[in-house]
Amino acid sequence: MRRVIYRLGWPGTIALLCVMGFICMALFAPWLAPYPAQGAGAPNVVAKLSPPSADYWFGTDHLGRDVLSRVIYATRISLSNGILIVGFSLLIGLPIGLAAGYFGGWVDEALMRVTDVFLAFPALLLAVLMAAAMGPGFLNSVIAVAVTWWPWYARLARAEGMVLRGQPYVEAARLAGVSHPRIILRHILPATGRPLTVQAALDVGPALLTAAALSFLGLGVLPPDADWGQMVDAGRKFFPARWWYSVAPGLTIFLVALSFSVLGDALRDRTKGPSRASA
Amino acid sequence: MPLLEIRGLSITIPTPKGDVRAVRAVDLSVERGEIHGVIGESGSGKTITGTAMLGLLPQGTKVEAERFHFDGEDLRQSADRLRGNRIGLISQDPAAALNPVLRIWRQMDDVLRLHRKAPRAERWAEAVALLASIGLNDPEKVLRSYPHELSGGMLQRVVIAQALATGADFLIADEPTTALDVAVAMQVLELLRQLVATRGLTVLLITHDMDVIAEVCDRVTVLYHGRSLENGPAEQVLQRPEHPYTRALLAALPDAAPRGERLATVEGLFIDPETGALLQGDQP
Amino acid sequence: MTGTPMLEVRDLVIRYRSGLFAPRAKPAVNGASFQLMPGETLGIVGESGSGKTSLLRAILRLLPVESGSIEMSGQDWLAIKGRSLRQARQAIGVVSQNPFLSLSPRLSVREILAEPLQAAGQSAGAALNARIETLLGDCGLPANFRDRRARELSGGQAQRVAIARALALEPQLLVLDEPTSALDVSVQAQILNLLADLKQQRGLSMLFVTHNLKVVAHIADRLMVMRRGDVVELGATERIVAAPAQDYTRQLLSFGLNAKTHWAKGQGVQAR
Amino acid sequence: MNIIRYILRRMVLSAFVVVGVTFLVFTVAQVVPSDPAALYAGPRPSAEQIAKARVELNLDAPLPTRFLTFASAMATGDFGVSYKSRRLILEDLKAYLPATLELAVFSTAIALLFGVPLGVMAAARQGRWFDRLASLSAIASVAMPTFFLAMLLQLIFSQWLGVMPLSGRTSREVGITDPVAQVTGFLLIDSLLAGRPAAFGNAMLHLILPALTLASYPAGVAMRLTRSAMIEILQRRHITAARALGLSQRRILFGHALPNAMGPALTVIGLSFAFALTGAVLVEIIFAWPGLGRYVSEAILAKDFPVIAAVTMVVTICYVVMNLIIDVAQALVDPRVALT
Repeated sequence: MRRVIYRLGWPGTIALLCVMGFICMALFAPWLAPYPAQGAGAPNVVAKLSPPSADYWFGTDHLGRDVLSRVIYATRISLSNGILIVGFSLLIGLPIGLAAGYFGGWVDEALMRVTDVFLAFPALLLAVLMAAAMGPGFLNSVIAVAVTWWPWYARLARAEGMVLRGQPYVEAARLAGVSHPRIILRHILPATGRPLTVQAALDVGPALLTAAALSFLGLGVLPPDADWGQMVDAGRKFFPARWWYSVAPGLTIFLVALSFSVLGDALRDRTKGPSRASA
Repeated sequence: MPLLEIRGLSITIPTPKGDVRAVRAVDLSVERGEIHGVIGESGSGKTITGTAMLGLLPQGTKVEAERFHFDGEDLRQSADRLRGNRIGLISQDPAAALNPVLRIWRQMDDVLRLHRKAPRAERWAEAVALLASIGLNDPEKVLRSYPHELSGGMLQRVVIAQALATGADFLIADEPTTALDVAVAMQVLELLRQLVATRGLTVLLITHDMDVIAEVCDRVTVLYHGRSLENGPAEQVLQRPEHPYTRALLAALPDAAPRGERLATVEGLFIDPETGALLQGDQP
Repeated sequence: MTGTPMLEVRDLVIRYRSGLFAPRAKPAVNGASFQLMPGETLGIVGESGSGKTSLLRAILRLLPVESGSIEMSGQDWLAIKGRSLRQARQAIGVVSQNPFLSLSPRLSVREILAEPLQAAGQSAGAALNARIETLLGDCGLPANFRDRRARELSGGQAQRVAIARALALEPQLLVLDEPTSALDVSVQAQILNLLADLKQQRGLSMLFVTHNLKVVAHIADRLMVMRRGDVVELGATERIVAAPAQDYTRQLLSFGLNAKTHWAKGQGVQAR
Repeated sequence: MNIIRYILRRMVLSAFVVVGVTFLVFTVAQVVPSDPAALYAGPRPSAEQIAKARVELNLDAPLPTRFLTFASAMATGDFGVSYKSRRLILEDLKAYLPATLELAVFSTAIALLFGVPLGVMAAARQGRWFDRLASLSAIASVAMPTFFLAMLLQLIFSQWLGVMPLSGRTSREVGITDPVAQVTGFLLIDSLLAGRPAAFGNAMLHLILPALTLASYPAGVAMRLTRSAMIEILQRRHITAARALGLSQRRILFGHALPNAMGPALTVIGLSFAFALTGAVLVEIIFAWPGLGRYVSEAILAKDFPVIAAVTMVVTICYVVMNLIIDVAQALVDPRVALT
């Protein structure tokens, strides 16, 4: 523990604890939620839109469900949304970027022109178009965001691949007769894969933000499932008079994204890895 | 009284992994109007000694010395004031020492404006004259150029001109020719020699290269692992070195032995970092 | 030294590809020709922009050639492609400038030395380990260095490992690209001595590329001086050192400490 | 000379990108949805109506032909007819684009005005309390969901404090007392042209909350990018050289380091602008701002693909042009860029 605090500093350590806390919340939702049935979607019409109280800490929604329980259950969907987006993106972006950077020449030219097209869109707009075309739903929204997300990893991986290809030790391996696949596996992938994976893990925060925006537009999960973005949207009809409905999930998104960002900064300060600035 | 007088200099730099004693015991005495060489291999502390004179070491660095004086003033207090007025720096890679996105004129003018409240046209004329005086043809074109449009030798001249524009009479030249080709290096060294003769400059020339010392230095101090081992007139140190390390270093030069013969190496000879004593055997 | 040359380069021209809308570039190497006999060391000397590095990279087939020919032991070297090129290249050992960049920071010395051996089809095991220890010994390093990583080595030690790797597949030709430029003078002397020993023991042919004429003059049988893509001087080391035909070469020789004592007495820069 | 070559190259690349963008939008809008004809034909269409729609939409033609038709239509500004309103999309765009651009330009300006100077100051005081505080605010503004921030600001400033209008682009009363003729579509400009300061003030007041919301995220990004760029630059050797020449801290910071940070700062303009254009989708719904964002969000609910496709095309092309300008500006600021 002391070593973690030393390495990450206090803000980083707190952020790490928060991230771990949210993961636990997702895993143990049925045990943590005060009203598990309502969390899962069962209506409770006797307590429609009650303000925060001892019984309902964050109030209730338009079907009388405990907002706290709903938020805890929504952690499952929102977190896995972020993780899947980043995972898919890495799966597409890393090989494309590495191939472009390592082989260079026309391979690079072809792959990067395709990547450029995806990067030419303001990210959220392409996601909206994709999600609208495929229709709402959990997996569709993941795919829609991943489509706008992977080019960033391709760019990063390409830059790394280009640097590494020119490294004398990689050239030495090539001159010693080591084959391309083996060089990529042994020299290129370990050098790029690891920092990029760390980067991606930290991008779960921003990815989740984007996914929440889609949900807010009605392009995410469908009721009775809920994620945070959709809850904020649902609460908007009763806003600002019944503000609690939207505020609890909204603040939760903020906290999760903040934790990931602070943790990312703490790690980056230590490792000086690639930085990503986009949305 | 020497212009620069350093006795028992010790520098400790804090790093995340603990303090590093980069300089342990350096004595250095530079007379007015000479080119004084400081020679040492990597880790000898030569560059850090130079940086300390400019007061540009990282914060928290401990500089201790019996004497650390420039023209009678303690550098520990007055380095910030002397730098840019009397002490100038010429660093290894002129391309890195100039701002890549500003034209040369902007970078010359920054210095000129600091020292003289003259109208722009006068400053321009002064910059032109200064560049011409150190052997740059077409100084107006140089002033209008970006650094990447000039060659290494031209850039190094610009850096020297900047230092002269501050009015400095003491230049710290840290490996001023290492990044340059031989012909250009010779020109730059020749220029330094001229400036010493015509403008009464004093130059502290920090280098790893015995050839550079042999070309221009009047006197030389040999550094090793943060200690000064010997000093004296360049001729004497190069021809009749007293310290065994200096002797070994000279014998290791590739042209010290005829072709095909083995070169002497410094193997089996090292200096105890704590005491400074010369020892035989394997380095621990 | 008669028979088939180890390496023969004829009228080699190398030009970098210029981009869209860019004017055609000047050639980096403008018609270089030379021979390297078995057991011979040729020093290629040039400063920045001389084309020495391009020439070297073309010989290693890392750069395309515009025209001219390269023959390796009498075979057309430029005609070899793909997998056979990968195998053929194993007959050349390469040592580059900065040992810390040319050794993977992630691998141990053992893994670094095993890489070319395994690429040539040797399987891991006792024989491989024994071979690695021999290589280390040949380059003046104790066997227990095999478990170290590059960052735990000094500059000289790291360069010795790089030389050991270059020798792993028993090449006939050793290509040295500024092998001592990143090292201190005292370490440079050690590496030059090691190279001299290897040359004597193994009868290696060497191409020694550097900007420092004095370094290579110490070890090379013949010298080739390049400037702005052209070969300006080519001949026996003694001949060039004693009586350089070009002012440029004279300038390179006349600089520094021993210029005034050993060679070309009195022809230095303005005597002080 | 280099710079002209550089601009030409960027333009060719941008043209490639526009073709690619058109292709992608075509694919997503016309190929992915299960049956555009059914959507086009209106609610509960008969088989006959659908068949008619297929012909009208040219859906039976081979894909390459359809793409070419689509691309040439886009190129001439013929975005077709909205499935829902049956109005010409081009007319709608003309009506809504200025409102969104007004918001985007305003919020980008706010983002840069706050983000860049804060980044410079934080870098100059690296590790001190000012830096920590500024960095924390920046990170918070980056982590805040735009739509939620919009609602919070409404809650605090309109509902609780009552100092700001809740939504809309102008108040209805002002529309009656001080009518403004539409000339440019930019209300701030039009109200000045019409000589109606009351209308201008009212429009400004309505603009503040949405613009602040949209500026929050890019301001945070701008601050962080500028800060890290400046920190890196301040460690370069030419900065040490400038110090050795005796230049003042101020001069070094603003005269020497900041020009080097112009590259990253220009990048931020592009990012901010892109964010403002897309964030508008979220913010315009909440603030009932009559712009492209609200237009497209209504189209999403109605599965009105021609509208979504048209807005995506127009906004993306704005963005591509913006990036082209930034690339060229970068080459002008740092002449080495054009050499690569």
